[in-house]
Amino acid sequence: MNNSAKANKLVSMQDAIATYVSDNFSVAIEGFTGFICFAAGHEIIRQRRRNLTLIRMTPDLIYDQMIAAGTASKLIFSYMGNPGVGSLYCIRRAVEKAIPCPLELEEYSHYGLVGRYAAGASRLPFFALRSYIGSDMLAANPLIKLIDDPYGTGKIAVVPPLNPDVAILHAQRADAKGNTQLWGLLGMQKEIAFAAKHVIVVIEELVDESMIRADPNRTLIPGLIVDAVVHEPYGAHPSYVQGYYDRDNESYLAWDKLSQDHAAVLAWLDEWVYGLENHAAYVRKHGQAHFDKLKPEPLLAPSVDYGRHR
Amino acid sequence: MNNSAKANKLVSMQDAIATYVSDNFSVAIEGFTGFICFAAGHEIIRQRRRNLTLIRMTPDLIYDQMIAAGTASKLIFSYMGNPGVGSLYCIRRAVEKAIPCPLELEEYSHYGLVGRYAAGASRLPFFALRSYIGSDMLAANPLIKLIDDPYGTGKIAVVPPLNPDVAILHAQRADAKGNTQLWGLLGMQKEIAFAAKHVIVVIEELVDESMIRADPNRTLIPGLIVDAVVHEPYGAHPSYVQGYYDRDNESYLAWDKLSQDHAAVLAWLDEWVYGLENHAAYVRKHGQAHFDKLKPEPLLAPSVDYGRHR
Amino acid sequence: MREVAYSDSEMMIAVAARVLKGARTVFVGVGLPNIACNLARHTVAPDLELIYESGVYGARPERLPLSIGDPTLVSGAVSVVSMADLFGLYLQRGLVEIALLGGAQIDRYGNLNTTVIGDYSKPKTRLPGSGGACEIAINAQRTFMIMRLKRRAFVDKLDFLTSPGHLTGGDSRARLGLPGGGPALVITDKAILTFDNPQREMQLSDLYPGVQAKDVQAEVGWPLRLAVTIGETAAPTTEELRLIRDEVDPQGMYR
Amino acid sequence: MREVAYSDSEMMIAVAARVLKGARTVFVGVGLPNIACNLARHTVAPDLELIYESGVYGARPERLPLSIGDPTLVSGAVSVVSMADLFGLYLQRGLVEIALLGGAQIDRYGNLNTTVIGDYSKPKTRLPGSGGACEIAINAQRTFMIMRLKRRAFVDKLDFLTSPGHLTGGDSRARLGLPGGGPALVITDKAILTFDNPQREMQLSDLYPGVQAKDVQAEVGWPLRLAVTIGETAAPTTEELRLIRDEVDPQGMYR
Repeated sequence: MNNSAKANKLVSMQDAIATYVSDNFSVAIEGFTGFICFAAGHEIIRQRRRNLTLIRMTPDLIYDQMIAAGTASKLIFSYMGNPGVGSLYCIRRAVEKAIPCPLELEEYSHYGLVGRYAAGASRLPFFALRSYIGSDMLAANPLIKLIDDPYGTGKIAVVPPLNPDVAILHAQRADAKGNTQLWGLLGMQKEIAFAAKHVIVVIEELVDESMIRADPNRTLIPGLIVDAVVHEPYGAHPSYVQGYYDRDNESYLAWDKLSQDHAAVLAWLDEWVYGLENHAAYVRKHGQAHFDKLKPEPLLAPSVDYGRHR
Repeated sequence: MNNSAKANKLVSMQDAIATYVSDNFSVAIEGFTGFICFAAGHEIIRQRRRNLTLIRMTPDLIYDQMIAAGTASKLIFSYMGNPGVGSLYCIRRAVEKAIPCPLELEEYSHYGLVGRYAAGASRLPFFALRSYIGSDMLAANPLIKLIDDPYGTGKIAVVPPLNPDVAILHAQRADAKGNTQLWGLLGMQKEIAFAAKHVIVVIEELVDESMIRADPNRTLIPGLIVDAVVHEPYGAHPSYVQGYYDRDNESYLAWDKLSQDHAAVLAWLDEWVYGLENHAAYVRKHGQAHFDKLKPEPLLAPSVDYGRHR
Repeated sequence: MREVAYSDSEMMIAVAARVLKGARTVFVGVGLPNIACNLARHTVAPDLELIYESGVYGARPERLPLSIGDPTLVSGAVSVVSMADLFGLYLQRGLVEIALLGGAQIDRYGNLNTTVIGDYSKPKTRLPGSGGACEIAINAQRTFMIMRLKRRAFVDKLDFLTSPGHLTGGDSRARLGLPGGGPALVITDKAILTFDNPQREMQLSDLYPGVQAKDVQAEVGWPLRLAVTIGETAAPTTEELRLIRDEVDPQGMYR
Repeated sequence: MREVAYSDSEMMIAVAARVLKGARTVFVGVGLPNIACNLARHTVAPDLELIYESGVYGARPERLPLSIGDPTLVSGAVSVVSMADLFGLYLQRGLVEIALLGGAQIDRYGNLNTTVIGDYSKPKTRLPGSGGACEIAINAQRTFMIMRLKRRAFVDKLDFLTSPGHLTGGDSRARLGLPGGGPALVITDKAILTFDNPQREMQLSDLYPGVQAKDVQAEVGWPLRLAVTIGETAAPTTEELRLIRDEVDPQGMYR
């Protein structure tokens, strides 16, 4: 967190990835179903990182793409599916057939992985949860343990803290210091941000600090723990950002077909990742009209009064 | 939680206390420094409850008054002071001289008591925290224990869950089902609400359910766990409600002097509690002008767009 | 006796909605269970609030959600919280009355596999894994399974036990201290199966119109126990079909 | 050498502000520490963000707060979170660089008592208790104490150890695995005391203008260790006094 005091942390995605994501690092691009920063994943592919440990509750299309591109040797996860659609074929090829390279799996339930983030976020040695007892998951992952309740109610499962080298989180808005506001599904973003050694925040809108301070209860991630801010509109496409754009479901359905063939995936990566300089080029290639169709009608929350208590 | 499905839970404070607060119950009137429901505390005094276990991180003036009135035999707390002013003399008289009756103390640090609420709220057998090691608090309270981290990093303190019979929480607004929104200091209100067996919500403003649904991230307490909703404007006076009224600091300073004498306290209770039918009478006795002076200038949060995703 | 033609899916939706009668909270995934819950809100459970593991309590989606994290579940919901709070304060707290679950494999005690087919370390097919299912199965007051009857799904022995049901039967679940009540129903495309016996073993309880017990047994990989009396489930009513077709799934995504 | 008259409190405020030089985060109570932090923001620590146990990060109060839960700390803050998050994600995570603490009693190793005078079960005086102090003392990277020198406060033996300092000295704190660094400074009305020796024992480090070592010893209940060289703390500058009087405490509440 060496950058925490910098007043202006705005950098390009290229610089953020070059600075904070190195080979062999553990990397969490998080956000449940939405707020998934594809732009960051694509830049990691473009910069040809190798041997990463990828961490995500739901690997989604972005990790399917990153694993097909050969960036990763290990995956920590809790649900491996194309949400609402079907399988993640690239990850299955890596697991079942070591294509393009073997992939080690470390597996939790959702609450278990949330708990690892929460313990990491608060410097606790473990997180206790009512799960796993009676399940084969206990035997499959020796990091999940059972302990005795010291108050005598029996056994309870615990998981250890997880502190990734870097977390990459997408949000609606932040200021240049990295004070970040997010609404909609809050998922596990707060926990992973506080757990990570470095944090990159990617945003739809850059706002003045006064905008953040006008609604402090909405600030999920303080600039104190943020190293870099990347202003990258549509950076979560084809996933969604609450109030900004909807999921591009055609892309999810198309990936279900395309990803069943490794060669087709490589061709897709050539066209949409390696063949483009950055995310702005990806947006241009899709065309603005494509994104305009994904924009929901406005539905504004009523204001609240904090009061000038002086 | 037998009332959870009732669509209209609006009742008078008198009825709420008569129904949900019985002699010998454990009762938590919570809210850190603000949102302290004095109206509920006064009604409990008025209904002459006895032998209560009172639970509050910072007992504040309200528990000083309730203990002077003889409602309680035990206090669970983490900081016993008149915040920013000085001592709580009624509680000290009970502890040091058994006036008006003996008071058993059960004591934690702030994080420890928050942790008890959090464990109670999530049906966990304990809450782990980095506190107490090296402190005499461990010996003073045998419910605080040390356990070994199963991952081998050493000892860690744990506290057991706390599930009060009833929690009473003040907030800015709720609908008739008890779906409650609150902004400003979020304190421990969420945790104590989920931990309690019954919940009474007391509000400044009653709003339509559509107002709640227009900003779901702001809903701290769902009606699902609420038994009664009491619409009681200025119910937290002389503490404050963010954006609605400021702390009546004169009252806090006056109590510091008055409360040093038990007879003066009893006279105060006669005048301001026993002598009044309900909180509306208390508000009338102060006069509207008194409350108008406490109203802050508006400071409105900017809206956010949830989007109609359809 | 079919007065109006209906599909297997419509029958499953109608049955799944009926068994939610009077329920206050249901933990739900997308697809067919989601439609069943919305149908129940129109019929037998007007106060039913939908809970999603993504952090949503009391959703009022304006469209059929594409996934359990669809933004349409957020807009207009009662409360949207972090996943830590959803799992801790709602599910683990015991506030979920009924959870709807499914899986690739189920055994006679209602244990579920959503992890692998074959050996865990060298899987023949890698399935999605638990998601929230393991803790849902442990903490919900009751779980209802929705699964089509297939011999490869109703198996004598699971390849992997992801989510505990009644474990080895009898009081084995209670002895391990699992707080929720475990599996109560399996809603299939041919019959309703229950666990209402001391062994907590799956039993044929109700047959759908036109289905024979042997049709069910043919798709189950162990000798299926029979309830003392086997009822017949009523076909979807015209009102149920109208609601499914006009209100809760007008685009027919899950028919 | 006093060019401008100043009070003991103003001297303490000036000193407490100076030692926050370059700090990014400080965990603060109300009263004098709050004024010192605001002075530091105007002078030696422009990036300093104030953290309050009530759940506030980055407060910009428009008035002197009446308590650590004053609503003026909320309006205009960077972030306001639950107390569980404040204690877990900020304090216990290790994000608090400096915490300012005080107490009714302190011993030579910087251990603090804020619980009772007399016996715990039959107290002569019941004090407020820990509040957040116990976990603040354990988790903050460094703690600075602000206390007026009085013999009944600087005691040979605490009546109750509420908040751990260097415990029994030396590496006793590290051996118990406490994550924070423990007491670094005691800022008094006469002198600055430090713990910069292998025993981690309080030592006289800097005397304020016009104060002698014996004046300090007279208020300390054990033979006070002396630093190898004892410095003299500079009096408040005219600029410090102007800022205190005109900007950070115009009403003179803590002078």
